[in-house]
Amino acid sequence: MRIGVVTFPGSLDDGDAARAARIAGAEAVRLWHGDPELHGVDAVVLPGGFSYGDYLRCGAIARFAPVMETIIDAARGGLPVLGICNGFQVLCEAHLLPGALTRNQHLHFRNRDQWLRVVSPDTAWTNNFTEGQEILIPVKNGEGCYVADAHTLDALEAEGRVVARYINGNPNGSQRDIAAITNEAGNVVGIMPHPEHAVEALTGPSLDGLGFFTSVLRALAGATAGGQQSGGHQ
Amino acid sequence: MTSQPDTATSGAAASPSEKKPTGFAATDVLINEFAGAPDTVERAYQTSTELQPHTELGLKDDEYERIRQILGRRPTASELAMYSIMWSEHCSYKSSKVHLRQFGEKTPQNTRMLAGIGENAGVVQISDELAVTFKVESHNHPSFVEPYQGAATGVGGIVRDILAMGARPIAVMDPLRFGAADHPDTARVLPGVVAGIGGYGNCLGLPNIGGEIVFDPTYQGNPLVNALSIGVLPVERLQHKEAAGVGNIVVLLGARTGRDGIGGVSVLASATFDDEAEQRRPSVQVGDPFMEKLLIESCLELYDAGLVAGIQDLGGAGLTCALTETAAAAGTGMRVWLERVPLREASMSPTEILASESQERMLLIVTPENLAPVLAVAEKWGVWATAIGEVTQSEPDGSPGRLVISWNDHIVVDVPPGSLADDGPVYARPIREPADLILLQADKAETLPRPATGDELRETVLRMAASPNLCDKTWVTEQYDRYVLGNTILAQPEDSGVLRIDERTGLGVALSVDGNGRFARLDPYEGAKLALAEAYRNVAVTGAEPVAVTDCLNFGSPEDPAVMWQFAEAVRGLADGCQLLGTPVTGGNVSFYNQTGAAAIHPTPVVGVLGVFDDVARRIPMGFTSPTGDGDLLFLLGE
Amino acid sequence: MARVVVDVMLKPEILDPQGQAVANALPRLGVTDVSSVRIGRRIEIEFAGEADLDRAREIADKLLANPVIEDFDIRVAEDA
Amino acid sequence: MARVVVDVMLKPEILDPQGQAVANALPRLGVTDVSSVRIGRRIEIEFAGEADLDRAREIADKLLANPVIEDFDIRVAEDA
Ligand SMILES: Nc1ncnc2c1ncn2[C@@H]1O[C@H](COP(=O)(O)OP(=O)(O)O)[C@@H](O)[C@H]1O
Repeated sequence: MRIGVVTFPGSLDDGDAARAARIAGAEAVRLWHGDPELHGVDAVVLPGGFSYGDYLRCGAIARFAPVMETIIDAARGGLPVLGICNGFQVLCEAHLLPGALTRNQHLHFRNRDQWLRVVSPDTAWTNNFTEGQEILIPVKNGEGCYVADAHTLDALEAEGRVVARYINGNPNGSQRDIAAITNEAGNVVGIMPHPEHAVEALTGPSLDGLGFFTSVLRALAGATAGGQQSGGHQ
Repeated sequence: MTSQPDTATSGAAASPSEKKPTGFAATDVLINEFAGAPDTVERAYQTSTELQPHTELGLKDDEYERIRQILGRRPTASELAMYSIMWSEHCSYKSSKVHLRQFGEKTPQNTRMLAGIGENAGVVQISDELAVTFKVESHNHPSFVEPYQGAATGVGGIVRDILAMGARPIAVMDPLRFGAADHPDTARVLPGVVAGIGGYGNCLGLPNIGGEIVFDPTYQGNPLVNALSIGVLPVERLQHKEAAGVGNIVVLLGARTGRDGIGGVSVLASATFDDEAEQRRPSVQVGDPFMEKLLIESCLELYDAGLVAGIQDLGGAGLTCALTETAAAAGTGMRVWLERVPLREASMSPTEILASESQERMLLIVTPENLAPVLAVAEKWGVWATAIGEVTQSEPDGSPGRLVISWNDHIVVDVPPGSLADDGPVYARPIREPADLILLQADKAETLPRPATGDELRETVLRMAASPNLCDKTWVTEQYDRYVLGNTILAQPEDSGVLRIDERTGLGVALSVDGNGRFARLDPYEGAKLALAEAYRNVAVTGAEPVAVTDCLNFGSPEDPAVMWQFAEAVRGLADGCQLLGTPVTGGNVSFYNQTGAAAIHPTPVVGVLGVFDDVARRIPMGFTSPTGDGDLLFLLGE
Repeated sequence: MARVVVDVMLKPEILDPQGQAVANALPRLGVTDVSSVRIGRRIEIEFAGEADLDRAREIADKLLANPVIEDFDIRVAEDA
Repeated sequence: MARVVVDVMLKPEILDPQGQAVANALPRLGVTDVSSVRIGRRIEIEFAGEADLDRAREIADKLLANPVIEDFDIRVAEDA
């Protein structure tokens, strides 16, 4: 399975996302913002960082990159896409996910190890978790406060599209403690904390982040098995 | 829009009254034009008796005389500015040079060192294939004037030093000193500095793996913002600054040049100013970490493609420093067309272009056939790259070539580059032990009251735990990304930062920075040794083998013999300590003039020690390893 | 209720990386006739009673603008 | 050369922590009659030729403001 990781000018956690994909057993394929081709990848990660310096609004400029036009179409067609931190912001700016990410309420960048509760394992990126599972993943952002109007928030909850919530403290003031959401189809997930930084005992606070990457491999294997001939199992 | 200069300047008065005078507007004397044309070499010959504002630019009478001797005429306005910058304390190390020599003389021979003092940063080999480069530098004065941008550009500057050696920067650290924690101005300076370091480092994608935060009233009017960066490179990618190869092209890479910090860093960091200068502040530099990130990626791509013959970062002294140092290092000459420099403001004078401290720029020397591919890489990353000059021959008699700079067909500079870069004045400043030292030392710690009962002991422990210098630093460190790049093995609150360098082998490094101004005030010789010992221990306890040292020496005015004595003692202490431990000083930085009025800060040598791991899996964190600590045995080592 | 608007802009000689990033992005949106973009802050101060321009100026000077790198401009909002 | 100014403000129902932080700091400066502070962006777009309001509106709509959380207002600058 090939997981594409996009590099925008100013992407920072792209190498880490690629490493996490590899550790999970996938082939990591680096995608360049200026190249509209997806090079046959089976899933895409929009990594963390400060694309275009995060100037104006985080993700606002990255959304117009040539690669994004292809990704937006492919995502509407079912391609699994995970946006981490800045990637989440790009997905919201691209209107693949509702709402917006705004300045942390305490106005500071915050980096800490954060507990989350997985609320919905029914997405391409979380099916290896159990509902209610508590996981420990680093959070690091300055603009991670998720906001949307009450109607949107209610709809997200009603449709089971809140994927994870902050527990034991909300690091940025996100509404309803939202840490991750998904689109209607469950193939596009945006998450503020950084699963790619919890994939190795030496460098992360846990190995919980690996679940996001193994989930998509499972989803893809399932899709291939169900769709055409049986694909390789992970 | 309509600006409001009167209200804007009165804002300065809103800051505390002991605010450091923030410099004269060197720009006032730098914009020197005559009927629309700049001051040219030709004109300098014709008007040899014209009075020049050398004192305003920080040059002493005899220094100015020497410049006239070197040139055989009066300098042009641009040349005068260049000498003032390059001969400033900050750039020439004129007061510290005679002392710093000890680092070379006393250093034990060391086969790991690939580049040492005098380079942009020291380079230490850590395996057959890999080397690391690291250095700590100060950005004290700019950070007091404008805490956010001052600290941010401090990080940016040290990162470019690392980049210039051919390395990919992989982490930063930030030893900081502020005034009293409860002083109102600390509430202005500290949050800005921390946000600036985080804002720049986080946006560059460099994990922050440690630092220091010390509060002491001695730093009230003069906080210390030191920044350390470390980078890694394949041994064969080591870069040099020499502008070698006659006919090679001089390329300016990165941001456009603006009126940033003209007369800023170098002059500002090289003198004390009187209060009338208060209103005429130098314009500050604003950092653009996004541009720096693009600059890093493009330089690394250029190195890997073998397209660079020489490279130098543009730091506090801008183009002036980069042009003269690259030319002087090679002994070649250089011809530069200044009107080719991409500007943010078209109206800039040649002198301003030469003195600008605009951030996020590098100077490259490339062969003519590599020019096109170099420009293509720059274009790919979206950074400006412009051929502004070429390397020229040395003189017919074999002596070094000349640096000739024109601006729209006017020759505004014609100098021997070595006279700026290497042959600046050197002073053996008078030194005298501070008069109050005997009194200070007589006031022994043994005379302090000791807790005698359990309750008193409890009270003492609580007071210590609550003191700003010992309390939890999370408020600061949480603003720094320590995870990015995925190789941080240990970071705050550990004693050292530990980084994995090679994922396959586990090869890694440990880094710690420490300093103690109070110890150094009591005894600068021992204080410097203690700072070294502390950093060395911090590295050793993580399981790494300490191999190299960098330092940032923060002191008051070198023109004060008591400060100069402190400096001399601290350098002697650090050099002796390094000799004893067998670890070389590979580079560092001197920051003088850290004082408010006549009162100098505590002498504050900050020492960074680098250690090497063959496998970071062996790192030893400071906490108990089992969650409860049950069954762990505790030992106290040493006396 | 009265509203005072404070516009805070970087001084002209100060680098504006934000504006620059936006300007650089415009060609991708098909916009080519923009020569520069500068980005500052717009601050709306709502007074409980009368709009107090002097007060607002003091607030702007001490809190809203950084006089080292920014200029500001202040006025009572027409529409408040 | 002509300048268009775009003011981008958070929608009233969106929390503005920065504005609130400023509002909370005011009593310490002795200012007690301010009921609220909102902080937004002021963007100055310099056109090489004529000020093109429609163009500017398009830029604002696509890039400068995020309609999910922000409103914008656009005009040709008087003083340009
Ligand atoms: N300015 C700073 N930047 C980054 N890390 C810092 C800074 N100040 C302190 N730290 C880190 O916080 C931790 C605790 O600091 P400190 O209380 O000074 O510890 P110690 O006394 O053991 O040096 C250390 O890991 C140190 O590296």
